[in-house]
Amino acid sequence: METIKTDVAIIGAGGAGLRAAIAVAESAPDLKVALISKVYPMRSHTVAAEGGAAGVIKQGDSLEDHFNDTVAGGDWLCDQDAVDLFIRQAPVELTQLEHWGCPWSREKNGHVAVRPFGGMKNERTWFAADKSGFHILHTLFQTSLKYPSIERYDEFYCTDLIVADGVCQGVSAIEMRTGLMQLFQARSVIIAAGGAGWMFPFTTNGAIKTADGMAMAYRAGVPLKDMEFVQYHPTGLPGTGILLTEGCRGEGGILVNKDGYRYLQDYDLGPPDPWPRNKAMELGPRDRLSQAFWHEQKKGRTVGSRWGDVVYLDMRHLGEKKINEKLPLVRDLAASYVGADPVHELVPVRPVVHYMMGGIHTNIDAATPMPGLYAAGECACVSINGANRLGSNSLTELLVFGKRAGEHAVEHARSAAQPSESEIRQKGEEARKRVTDLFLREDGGENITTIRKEMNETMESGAGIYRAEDSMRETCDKVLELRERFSRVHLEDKSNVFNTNMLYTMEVGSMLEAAHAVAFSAINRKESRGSHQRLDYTARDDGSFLKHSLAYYQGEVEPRMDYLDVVITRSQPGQRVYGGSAK
Amino acid sequence: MSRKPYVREISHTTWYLARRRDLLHMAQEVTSLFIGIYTIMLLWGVKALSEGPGAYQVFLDALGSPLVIAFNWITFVIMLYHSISWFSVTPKAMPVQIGEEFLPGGIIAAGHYIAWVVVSAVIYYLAGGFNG
Amino acid sequence: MARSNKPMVWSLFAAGGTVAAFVMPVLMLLTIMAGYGQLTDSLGYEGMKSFASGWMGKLFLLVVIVTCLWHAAHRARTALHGLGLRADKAVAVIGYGIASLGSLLAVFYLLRI
Amino acid sequence: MTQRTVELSILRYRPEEDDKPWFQTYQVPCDEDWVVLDAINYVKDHLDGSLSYRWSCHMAVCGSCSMMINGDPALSCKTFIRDLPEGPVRIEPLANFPIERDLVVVMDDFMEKLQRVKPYLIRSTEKPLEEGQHLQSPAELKKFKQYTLCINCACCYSACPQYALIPEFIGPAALTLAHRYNQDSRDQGRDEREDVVASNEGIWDCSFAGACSDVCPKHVDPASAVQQMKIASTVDWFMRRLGLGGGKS
Repeated sequence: METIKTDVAIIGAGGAGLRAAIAVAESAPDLKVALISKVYPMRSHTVAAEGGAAGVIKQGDSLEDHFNDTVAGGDWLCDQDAVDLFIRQAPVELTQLEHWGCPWSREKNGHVAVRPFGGMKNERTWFAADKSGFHILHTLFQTSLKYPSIERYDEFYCTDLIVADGVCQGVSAIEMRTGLMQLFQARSVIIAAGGAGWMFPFTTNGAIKTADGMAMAYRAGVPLKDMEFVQYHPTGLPGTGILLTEGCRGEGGILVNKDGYRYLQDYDLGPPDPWPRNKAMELGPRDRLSQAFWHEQKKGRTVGSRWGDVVYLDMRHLGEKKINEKLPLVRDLAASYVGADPVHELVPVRPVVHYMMGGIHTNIDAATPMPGLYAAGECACVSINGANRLGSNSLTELLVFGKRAGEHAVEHARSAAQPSESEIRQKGEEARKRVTDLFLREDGGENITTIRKEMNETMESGAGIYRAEDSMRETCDKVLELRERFSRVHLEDKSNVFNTNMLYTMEVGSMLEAAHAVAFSAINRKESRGSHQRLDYTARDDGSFLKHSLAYYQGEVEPRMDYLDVVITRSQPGQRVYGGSAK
Repeated sequence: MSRKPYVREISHTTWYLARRRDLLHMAQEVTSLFIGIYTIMLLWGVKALSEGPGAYQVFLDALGSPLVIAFNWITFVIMLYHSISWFSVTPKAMPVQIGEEFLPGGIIAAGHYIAWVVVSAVIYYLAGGFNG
Repeated sequence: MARSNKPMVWSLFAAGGTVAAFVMPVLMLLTIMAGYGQLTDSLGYEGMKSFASGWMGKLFLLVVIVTCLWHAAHRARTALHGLGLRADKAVAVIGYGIASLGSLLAVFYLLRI
Repeated sequence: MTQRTVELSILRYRPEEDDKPWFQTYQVPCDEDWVVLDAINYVKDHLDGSLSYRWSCHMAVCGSCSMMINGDPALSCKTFIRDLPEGPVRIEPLANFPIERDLVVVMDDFMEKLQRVKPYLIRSTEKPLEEGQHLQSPAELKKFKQYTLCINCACCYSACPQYALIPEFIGPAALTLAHRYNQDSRDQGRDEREDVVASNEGIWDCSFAGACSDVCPKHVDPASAVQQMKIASTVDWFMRRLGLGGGKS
């Protein structure tokens, strides 16, 4: 096994990973960065984000408003010190991207334009038409090419963290093109490996979002925090789950049920003004909108389509010019994949799994409890998103905390003790053995596709928009069973070069571990908060659950749960008020 | 190392036959040969003109030979293809932005087509083509 | 990497392509008519002589011949490469050589009219 | 939902077993709204787990699932089965790139060339962050916006006859990226990029076949970018020789 020595190893080269790499390169040009990703950086799923990134810039907006929107949007489960830092850094980071060439949409006067977004009191979402994530990712990737200290390892699949003396000192990875295991020895490691939407059957996420980073940290003993909070985006295309940005509604699109009725007014989100009113109706938060769909479906007021039940997103009144200018991708996607041109037709939509609020437990410095290990982006949970992330906060989050992860990783790399090379090698051998064992495994009668599909089904039924004890219990048991069956999966393809059968199998392994944390955290949170809505505990219970859940890996059995107080600085938990009475 | 990337060789002489798009491109490239031959013919005419009526008559007689006439008709068609394909891509080379918007490529191309017709008509007129 | 000197020939190629696109079809048509013995007034010796004696006529013929020769030489170079001829240097020398010679001859003959 | 069975003829190449690529056929029951990628995923999940290919977003933005479909480079996630002619669908790895395995090609050359054109904002003096954003009018944005839309799928390299014949050619996507920054009102790096862009292997190896623009799934129109750079570089060349400098500072 080859050992590649570096100073900072970064796992994942999406928005957060690239931002971290640039932060290291800028603050410490003498340190070597190994930027390791299972895909080429521009394939990372940041690319698919559409709507934009929040940061206070406009006259009349205030940091305090952004703070309050975020905290209330997260149903008071956000750490307020982190939110405070986040909202202050947001405009700085977005301006930095502007300086790096990001083609933000502009006002006539040349200033960066902002659009309204769900749950936000004022317009503060910077956007680049409806390809904001694409432009952010490409700007970061292209900018990263400037720095000679950033060495990329594209298409390397990281398998395990290398922990020696209780300190994270590297990561093992399989080079996809050779099948060789490589050992990265690093003074600091940053995980920026993205989310886990693929554990669900119907998601906006790309196929690469398979919980790899979360599972790696989790197995190494770092807790996963608030995993029960899974965001459903209210407007995905049926069939494929392709995202139609909240920007559709920010620009004035409305949601109607089968009677053409703006049903959101029945769920404390009214009045149904003919113009977009911030924090009301279609500009309510995502959890509330997705839950409203669920209720409409129960009332039989959704539309039956060949892809299942849907409601309609109506953008026709926006006109062709505005749609072409602000929502060109949406138009293309809707016309191509469901045959509905938003300029002339209603577009069928339904809620779809979009984002994991939970993730690797980090503090405000993006540091995990394990020395030398940092995490940022969707795989991490700081937490600024609490129980429900507001749209357009995540792109900003990966910039703010990606940078922070980079800077704190530099600090640690400078002060870290001498690496324990023999122990690192030994840990590397163990990691290699895990993969070799997979190759050596005999046919145990289990099929990886079947296991993945059963996992998808059980996650939807037990960890969907509404949850109940029985279905969650079933899901916990099912995941446990699947994990056991997974140990009997064998590889159909035992070759070395670009073996995607091996890759997909390892990914399903990661997802099963993270899925277990999701289901088990959910069943233990006996309240309803944000995206975690229970039919058996319908109220929020601040007395018992104004706390972060921490799931600890326990091997093949259920995780151990622990809880951590939420950091409250100046906003005491209150009612989340949207609609006409929202302030 | 078990890598063994496979390089697909392409024929350096016949690659353009596989796809219509490439064939049309090669046809465009080949128009240049005809333009070259015709230009040399034109140069010969100028030479003949400079040498006096006798030489020029030899030139004119040559133009009247069936072989040359046949070649010229073919070249004429090829020239039309050159003109059409050349003008149709002009907007790519010279986009025109007025205020915020770009002038649609079709308008730029259409402008060229119109100018082409006008120029051709003027030359034809000056050569007395409309007198007969 | 060094900056290329191709702009010199490319500019002539591009100019020639444009000139050819605008005037070659109609010139072709006139040439064919001359071959059929028509338009003897204008395309006959006297007509052409008086046309080519004027500066305008000289300039017109010079521009057409020079730019179109260079257009042809440059494009034939890529065409022959595309057709599999790999002797790019030789093709360039011969093609550009013919174009240079033709350009000089055009000046020479036109000045004698 | 109506289904039809479609025959996929997929080029396989397993470097550890095969000396050269060969076609394997699969019968796939396809739904009416399936794209080619859905059919390939069906093969992977149900018929042959050993088939390798790249894909992720399934919404034509990550750029990883490009391949030759019936002889033309395209995104398999945006090519609908219903739009293809009846009969077998021929699927091959992107042309003009070495095959790593099955439908996976070696992207090294492409990645290296992207980097070579310095695709990032270059300024003689950086504006401090505290001074806020650069102003850029919507017209200035529109001037280069189209060229920012490249998803690096490399379809243009697969279609480009010049890249096929001259492997050193920097190629459509990389040159377009250079043009994207050259045209950005905030950028001052054109002269620096010219050393690469205006070399023989840069814009001058382009024969303006236009195939890149024909196949581009995002309508970026690389051919136009390269043509415009040829004109600008030609102006530079003459200006330089006339002692008037060349290009913007």
